[in-house]
Formats: sequence, C-alpha cells, structure tokens
Amino acid sequence: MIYSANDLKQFFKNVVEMIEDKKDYLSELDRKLGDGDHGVTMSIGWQAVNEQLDSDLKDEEDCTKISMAVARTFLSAVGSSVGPLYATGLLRGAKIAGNKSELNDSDLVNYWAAFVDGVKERGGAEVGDKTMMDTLIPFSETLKKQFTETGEASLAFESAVEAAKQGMESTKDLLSKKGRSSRLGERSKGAIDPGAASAYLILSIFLDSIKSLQHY
Amino acid sequence: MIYSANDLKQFFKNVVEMIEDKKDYLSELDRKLGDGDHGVTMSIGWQAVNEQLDSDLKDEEDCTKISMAVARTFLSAVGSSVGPLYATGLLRGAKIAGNKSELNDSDLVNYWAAFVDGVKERGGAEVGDKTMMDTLIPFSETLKKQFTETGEASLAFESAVEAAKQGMESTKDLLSKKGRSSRLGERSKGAIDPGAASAYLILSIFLDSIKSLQHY
Amino acid sequence: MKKLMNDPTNVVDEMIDGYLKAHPTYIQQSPKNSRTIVTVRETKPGKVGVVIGGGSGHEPGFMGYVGDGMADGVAIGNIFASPSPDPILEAAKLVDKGSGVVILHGNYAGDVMNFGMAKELAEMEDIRVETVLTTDDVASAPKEESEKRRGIAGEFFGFKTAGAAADKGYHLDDVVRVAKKTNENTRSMGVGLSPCSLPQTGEPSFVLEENEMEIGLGHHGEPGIEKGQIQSADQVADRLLNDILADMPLEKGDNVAVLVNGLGSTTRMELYIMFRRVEQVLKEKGVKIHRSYVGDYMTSLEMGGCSITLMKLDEELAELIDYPADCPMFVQK
Amino acid sequence: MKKLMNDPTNVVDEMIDGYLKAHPTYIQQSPKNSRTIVTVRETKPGKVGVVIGGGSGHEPGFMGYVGDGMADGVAIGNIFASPSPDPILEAAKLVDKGSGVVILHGNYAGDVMNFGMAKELAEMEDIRVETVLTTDDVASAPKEESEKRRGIAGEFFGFKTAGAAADKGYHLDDVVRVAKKTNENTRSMGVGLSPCSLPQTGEPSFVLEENEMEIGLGHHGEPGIEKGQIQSADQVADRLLNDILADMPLEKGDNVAVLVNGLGSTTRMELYIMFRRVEQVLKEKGVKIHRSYVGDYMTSLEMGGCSITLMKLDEELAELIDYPADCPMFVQK
Ligand SMILES: Nc1ncnc2c1ncn2[C@@H]1O[C@H](COP(=O)(O)OP(=O)(O)O)[C@@H](O)[C@H]1O
Ligand SMILES: Nc1ncnc2c1ncn2[C@@H]1O[C@H](COP(=O)(O)OP(=O)(O)O)[C@@H](O)[C@H]1O
Ligand SMILES: [Mg+2]
Ligand SMILES: [Mg+2]
Ligand SMILES: [Mg+2]
Ligand SMILES: [Mg+2]
Repeated sequence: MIYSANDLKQFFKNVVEMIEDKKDYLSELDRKLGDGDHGVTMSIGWQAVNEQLDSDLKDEEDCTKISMAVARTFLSAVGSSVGPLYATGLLRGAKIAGNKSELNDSDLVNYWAAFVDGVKERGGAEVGDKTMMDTLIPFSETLKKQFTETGEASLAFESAVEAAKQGMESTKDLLSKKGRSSRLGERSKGAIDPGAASAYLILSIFLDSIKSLQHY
Repeated sequence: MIYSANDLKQFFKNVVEMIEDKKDYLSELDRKLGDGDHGVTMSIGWQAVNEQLDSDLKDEEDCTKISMAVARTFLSAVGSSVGPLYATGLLRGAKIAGNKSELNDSDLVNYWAAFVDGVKERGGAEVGDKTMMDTLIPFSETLKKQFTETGEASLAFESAVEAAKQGMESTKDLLSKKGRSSRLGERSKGAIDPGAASAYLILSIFLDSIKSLQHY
Repeated sequence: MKKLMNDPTNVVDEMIDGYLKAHPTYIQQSPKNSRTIVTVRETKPGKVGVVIGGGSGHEPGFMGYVGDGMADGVAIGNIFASPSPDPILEAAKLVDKGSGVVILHGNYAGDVMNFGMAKELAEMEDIRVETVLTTDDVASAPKEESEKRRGIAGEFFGFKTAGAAADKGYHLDDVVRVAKKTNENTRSMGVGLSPCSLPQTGEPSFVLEENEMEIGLGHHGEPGIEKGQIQSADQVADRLLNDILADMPLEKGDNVAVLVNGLGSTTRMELYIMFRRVEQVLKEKGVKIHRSYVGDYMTSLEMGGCSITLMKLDEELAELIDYPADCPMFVQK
Repeated sequence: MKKLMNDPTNVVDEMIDGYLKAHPTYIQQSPKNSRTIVTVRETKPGKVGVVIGGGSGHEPGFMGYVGDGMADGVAIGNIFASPSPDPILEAAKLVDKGSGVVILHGNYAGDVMNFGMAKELAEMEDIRVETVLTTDDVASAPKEESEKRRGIAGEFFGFKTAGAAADKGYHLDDVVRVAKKTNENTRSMGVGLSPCSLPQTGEPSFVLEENEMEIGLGHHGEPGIEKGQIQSADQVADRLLNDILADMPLEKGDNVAVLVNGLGSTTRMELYIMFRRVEQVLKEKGVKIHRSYVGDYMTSLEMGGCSITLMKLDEELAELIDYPADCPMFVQK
C-alpha cells in the first residue's frame, strides 16, 4: 500500500477523535490502579496534537517531520508517564520514515516496530509487568513475524492488532510491576492497565486507517 | 410546697438527663438556623454541671450556692451564646434563693421570675426576636400573673409552662432578630429556635419536678 | 463525615495539647486556665497587650496567630462557640504589661456577651481593657446596619494591624484607633460549596445539592443570602467583589490588601484561580494591590468554599500590614 | 465534586497566573515556558541552583516552595502528572549560576522519565545537573526494595535541607550529599479518609465506605496497602509510626524533625490531634523532637487524610532544617 503524509495525518486525527470518545473510560481504568488521570492526560496531549495538525502541520508532507512534531507536541503538552513513552515511540518511528512523503509496506512495519522499541527502551518494561508493553510487544512481535513470513502488510497488521488486544486483556490478571500500580501487589489484579488500553486503541485506529486505504 | 436543696439538685440532674436525650434534636434545630451546635453546647455544659452535682455539690444544702455553682460551671464549660444567658438567669435565681435550704412557693416563683429577668438583661432580646425569650417571657408573665391572682404555685407553673410551649412554637413563624439566625431575614421562618426549645424543655422538667413533689 | 480524632468530647483540648507540644518556642498554656494560650517570648516593656479569641474550628484562627507582631494571647472556645469569660480574663491578665490590653473579637451574640463579661471582670481588677469588633461580612447585614455584621476572614487583618501597632509601641488608644480603622476599611464576602461537620454530631452543617453553592454563607455554616446553581470561579469572584465594592467603593489609585481565604477543603489551586479574577477586576479599576494573602487563614473545619476580603490601605495601615510577624501558623518577613 | 474554577482544561495555567499576580516580589514566570517559575530575587553569586517540580494538585508543593532558602525554580506539570522535559530544562537554565544545578523530584515513573530526559538535554547544553529522588513512603515498597518507594510529604524536608545548603554556599556535590542524606533519613506513611477529584473528570479518585480508611494511600489517590474500619487518631498515629519506626528505628537520644501533613481537607484540628500522639510516642522512646511542622505541606487536591514524616537529624541536618526560608507558601524565621 501507499500510505501518504495525509493518511498519516488523518490517522493522528482519528486518534484525537477516539481519545475524546474514550477518555472517561481510560480515566476510570486509571482510578482503579493509579491516579485516575490517564484519559485526561491523553486528551490534553492529543488535543494539542490536533491544534498542530490544523495549523503548522496543515501542509506538511514529510512523514518524519509530522511524526516528530506529533511526538514533541504530545510530550510538551503532558509530561507524565505516557509523554516520554509515546513520544519516544513516535520519534523512533519518525526516524524510520526517512523524510518520505509516502510510506510503503516495509516502512509502515518498520515504523511501528521502531515505535515499540522506543517505548520499551524509554520505559524499561517487559511483557508481564502490566503496562502498555503487554499490548505493544505482542503487537510488534506478531507484526514483524507475520510480515517476514507472508510479505502481506495488511494481514500482518491485522494479526498484530489482534495480538495487541489479547495482550491488553491479559493485563487484567497480571500483578503490576511498573508504574503507579506496581505498588499494589495482589490488589493490582482484576483491572486492565490504562496504558495498555490506550495503546491498543491507538493501534486499532491505525489498523482502521490501513483498511480504509484499501477501499480506494 | 417545700422545695428542698435536694429537690433542686434532683431537678438539675433531670435536666442533665433530658439534655442528653434531646441534644441531637437541639443541634438539628440549630443546623437550620445557626451553626448546628446548640445540643452539643448544652450537653457539654450540663455534663460539667453533672460532675459538680456528683462531687462538690453532693452535700450542699444551700440553694443559693447550688444555683450559683451550676451557673458558673455551665458558663465556664461552654461560653457561647447560651452560657452567659443561662448563667445570668441562674445567678439571679441564686440571689433570690437567699441562702435557704428549702424554698417555698413564693421563693420558687420569684426564682424563676428573676431567672427570666436575668436572661433578658444579659441578652437584650424581646418577644418576637426569635430567641429563648419567646419561651421565657410568656412563661414569666403567666407565672407572675397566675400566682398573684390565685396564690396557687403549682397551677401557676403549669399555666406558665403551657405559655412557654406556645411561645416556643410561635418562634417557628417568626423572623429572627437576634443571634445567628437574625441575619437570615425571610429564610429564618419555618423552624423553631433552638434556644427557645431548650428553654422550654428545662422549664417543663422543672414542672415535672414540682409535680413529683406533690406525690409525697 | 469522617475525622481523625479520639473521643469527640476531647477534640479541642487534645488539639491544644498537640499545638503546645508542637511549638514550645512560641507558646505556652496558662496554668490557671487550659483554654488560655500566650506567647512564651519576651515582649517589649510597656507594650500594649493584644488578646484575640473565639470558637475553635477556624484554625489558623485564632490560636495560630499568637506570636511576634500579632496577638500576645488567645482565649479558645469550644468549636464554633465563644470562649467563656474566664479564659479571656486570664489572657488579659497574662499579657497586660501595665499599658492596657486590646481585645479583638467577632460580632457574634456569644462573643459579645462573653468578651463583654470578661472586660467587666478585668476592669474590676484594674486592667485597662478596650475591645474592638470585626464586622467585615457584607452579606450578613445591610450597610445601614453594618454594626450588626459578622466578623469573618477580615478579622485576620485586624490581628495583623493591631498586633503590628502594639509591637511598634503604639499607645492603647492608638492601637484601638488602628483596629477600628482597619475594621472600617475592611469588607468581605464568602461562598459555600460544601458543609463541615461537628465532631460530636458527625452531621453535615448544611445541605447543598451537587450543583449548588451558597453566597454569603457564614463561617460557622450559618445560612447565607442566596442559594443557587454553582457558577464559574470568575463569576463567583465577580459577584463577591461586586457586593464588596458596592459597600466600600474603591477609586483609581486606591491601595488595598487582598485576602482570598479558604474555608478548609477548598484547594489552593482554586483559591489562586479566584485570586486571578480579583486581580483582574482591581487592575481594571486602577486599584493597586499592595499585598496579597491566599490560603487558609480563617477556616470553618472542613467546609468547602472561600471568601474574598479587601482592606483599603492608607500609609499607616500599609506599613502595619507589611510589618513582620512570627506565629506558629503565620510567618511574614 | 464541586470546585471553584472556570474551564477545567485551564485550571493549572489559571492557578499559575493567579499565583504570579499574587506574589510578584517572590516569583516570575519564564518568558519561554509558562510552566517554569523562578525566584525574582537575587541569589548569591556562584550559588548552586535548586530546581524542584512535579505534578500540580499538591500545593503548596511544588510551586509554593520557590524562594529564599528553598528552591530557585520549579517545573509545573498538569495535575498529578510530571512536567515534560522542557519546563524542567528551562528552570535549570534559569537558575544555573555556573556552579551546577540540583534537581529534586519524586520517584514516580513519569518523574523519572521526564526529569531524566531534561537532565540529558541540560548536559548537552553544558549545565552540570545532579538529580536526587525522594523515596520516603514506607507503604509503597518493602525495605529491601526501598529504591522503588514513592516520594510523598518527605519531599518537603529534601527541599528544605538542599535549599538551605545551597543558600549557605555548599558546593554541588555537597548539596547532593545533603539531599541524599535527607532522603536516607526520612520516612513517611499516610492514611486516606476521603477522595479528591480531578477538575476535568469530577469523579472521586477512589471509593471508601463511610466508616473506612485506607492506610498507605498514595498522594495521588493511588491505592494503599490496607483498607479497614476507621480507627481513632491515636490508633492511626500508632500504626503509621509503627511502620515508620520498624523501617527506621530510633533510639533514645536521637533527634528528629516531624511533619504531620494534611492532604487537603483534613482540618488543622485533626492534624494537631495526630501530632499529639506522635509526640507522646516519641517522648516515650526518649527521642527528641527538634522541630515540628503541622499543616498542609504536600496536599492531594481536596483529599481527606494525612501523613506522618520523621526525619532523623544529625548536627548538619538540624542546622539546615533551622535555616530560614521565605517563599510564597512557606516562611520560616
Ligand atoms: N515504565 C513503563 N513502561 C511502559 N509503560 C508504562 C511505564 N510506566 C507507566 N507506564 C504506563 O503508563 C500508564 C499510566 O499513564 P498515566 O496515567 O497517563 O500517567 P501517570 O502514571 O503519570 O498518571 C500505565 O497504565 C502504564 O501503561
Ligand atoms: N441576645 C439573645 N437573647 C436571648 N437568647 C439568645 C440571644 N442570642 C442568642 N440566643 C439564643 O441562643 C441560641 C443559640 O445557642 P447556641 O447555638 O448554643 O449558641 P451559638 O449561637 O453560640 O452557637 C439561639 O437559639 C437563641 O435562642
Ligand atoms: Mg495516571
Ligand atoms: Mg449554635
Ligand atoms: Mg456556636
Ligand atoms: Mg498522573
């Protein structure tokens, strides 16, 4: 497929919309395990991104610059745990995008693989720690494996997002080991990790954006 | 009738018991119009009186000293609006008691008339101001009139306490003019004044104590 | 409503006990009356004594304001109840250095009676006592009856200026003059959002719906002048200022001190948001803010809400406001 | 849960606006980053810069502690959210006088990442930066994993000693040494009674029954270690002290500073009742209280509850605790 700069911007716009829709849910998850602000934080961050998409990035065609701007804007607007994590992911993806205005299948797979590596490096969490890594690592591994084996990017993303979903749901029964809920011990069982949820939602929005491409 | 020092002390003891029973009600009245503490204050004050009745006043036979001690103990324990008011009343009554160990009909009538005068002087309120004076002044006027006319103390107290009750109930529809609720204007209508209620209750306890005398 | 306490009947005395143990370099208790607290520090010879007091439940008011440049002694009542005459008299005796004592209190029935009785008793013991009332709450009576008004957060400014005046060596009459001038130049108004509860009853002091606020609520939970839909901070600030400025108009070039006071559970974040609007309004009018105080200065247990106080300053009052103070619950350099 | 605010999305920036307007003789905002506030006052040449920061919602922490003898600059995050690297870097730049900058922050995932990134960026600009974490909350991890512990009210002592050390002219390494020593000698534990709510959601941060309390609750509302029936103040104080002293045993003759910190809506009355028990327990053990702090020092919006912090003092730390300070929300003579 050909994923243009506009497609990329549209994807980020769709994330903005999804976050507004899901922010109360995300905050509710965070109230159980943390400080109740994950939805608020995501909303603040993505609203700031939205302003950039409507202004400075309106005519930007360089996918690297777009991704970097989104990263910096998000980080700058929110800080908190997810600022550095998502921003680092987006900056690594930005690097992969190689200043191109159109990304091909390989680019997209590498973008997201680099995204996940970036989040992992910044946060240092592993699968089983009850964080967004429980969503992102299965996603990334499935994505890379599937694409390597089949060469089919769409299908690879589809499987990967399914793995992401299962990863997110697995956080329900995990004992938290990182972040605010890691201090809960046994009490951290029974609720989905908020970051794992937001990561899954973002990935599934991306999957939707690929699928809608294919209708052209 | 002969009202002994022990009868006087027993009366005060009965007030203590009644206040514990009615304190929540009195505070509830005060929440509507004031700061919600009238029952608490009465309880603190009368509990302090109770301790005195059980200790220093145990063997006291002088009705003046008893009444003075109750006044000072009450005032010292609570301050607030009702401390000076009730204490001044009891001090005036104490003076009337003339250091006697037994009070006769005249003494009792004069005691309570002086009590009401004392409260009135201290607080400066009149009938219609929505205070305890709405209970006490009708009580005092009826008491003095009835006793002067009939010479019958028991019946005079009975009529007086009935007038007190009506006075208390009349506070429901009065606009407050003194104390905390006086700033309410129209909003002070519709609730019985807490001090008017506690004053009535004390007087009716006294009436009970006279009536139980007559059963000997 | 939950509280961290032991036997509710002992809350005030235990609070005092904890307070004395926390700040022994500032304060001590009278051996004769456990509700009288005075400064431990030497004050200048011949200094006019300053006594404050009232019900507890307003901390830092009143006991928190004993110290250098503020009050020398305090009489502590039960919660929301005026102290009885004894601890007031005892405070006056302890702080009297021969130049007389100024007693500052609020304009509540209980305070007027108890402090009045204490003054009579003090005079019988040849202590010269003057009392000055605070009547800053514009919501509690109309301008024509301003002598009936409640004292709320504005009492803080009275403590500050009278305490500073006394520390600067003013004579008794001038301390009184300053305290009266402060009162004449101070206006406040508050808003309540959520109730407090007395430890002994556990019951909320008033009821407001989830979306209601009450303008002009008293700082013991006494009903205010108007219940209505909760508004934005700017709208509330405008309303409070409107009533204050209608009562004490200010002109371009006037100099004021501002106090945005929290009633207990309102966050400092909200207080600063309220202050922001106060500053905007005053700036628009060309009124200069000499000094600002934002925080919990006169609370009402855990009540939600706040009050705005404006004090018009002349040169003397500005100097007294700026004068340093050092108390366990208030320090100013 | 009701609040006095305007548009909830603007609460932090409006609070900052109000704060700057209230205290212009203390603080100023960076023209480059609205979430960076620094002292307006001249500090001594060559002074080590002290930067603090974290999420808002804890006022007086953190922005209230910029001033003489405390921090020179602060980076202000969204409510309960670490600031991003930019305002932290900007603060470091502004307060650096060539002798390096110490940055003090709490041990939360967000803080560690954002302050870490800021430190890297500062070093790329040749500013020498050292960071010191506070890990005083004994409820948040066992002793064997104490480096994982949260920073709660004990951060105040870190600001106090590091700020004093820097003001006394200590070199960067010694300010760091002092900050680390403070952290090693400070332990805290808290209890929650009632929730706070974020302005943007209006939802209570946690749920407790009418008769429940939660021991070890985090100061952003993070769940604690034990929910149970609410107990008396003395029992709660004993429990908190028990866990603190089990972790940092004290002996007869030891010298401590005590902080009984209110989380927002808990009254000063209750805090002094809690302190009373702390003093009794320490006195029984023969531990000397050098200085006490009782009040709202590190709140959690309008949360109900409090924490107890003990800091073991040697001669150096005692001197630094006693050192004067002058900030908009904290003054000590
Ligand atoms: N080290 C980490 N690695 C990966 N994800 C993390 C890490 N620390 C925290 N998170 C994620 O951040 C989420 C919380 O985000 P948020 O509530 O917005 O931030 P905060 O913890 O600052 O309130 C958690 O649910 C978790 O998924
Ligand atoms: N000047 C007065 N004269 C007579 N009674 C008064 C006066 N002022 C107040 N009261 C009485 O005091 C009562 C309130 O008592 P209480 O609640 O115990 O004191 P406080 O007002 O100090 O909280 C009122 O209901 C009223 O009856
Ligand atoms: Mg969170
Ligand atoms: Mg009352
Ligand atoms: Mg009262
Ligand atoms: Mg957060």
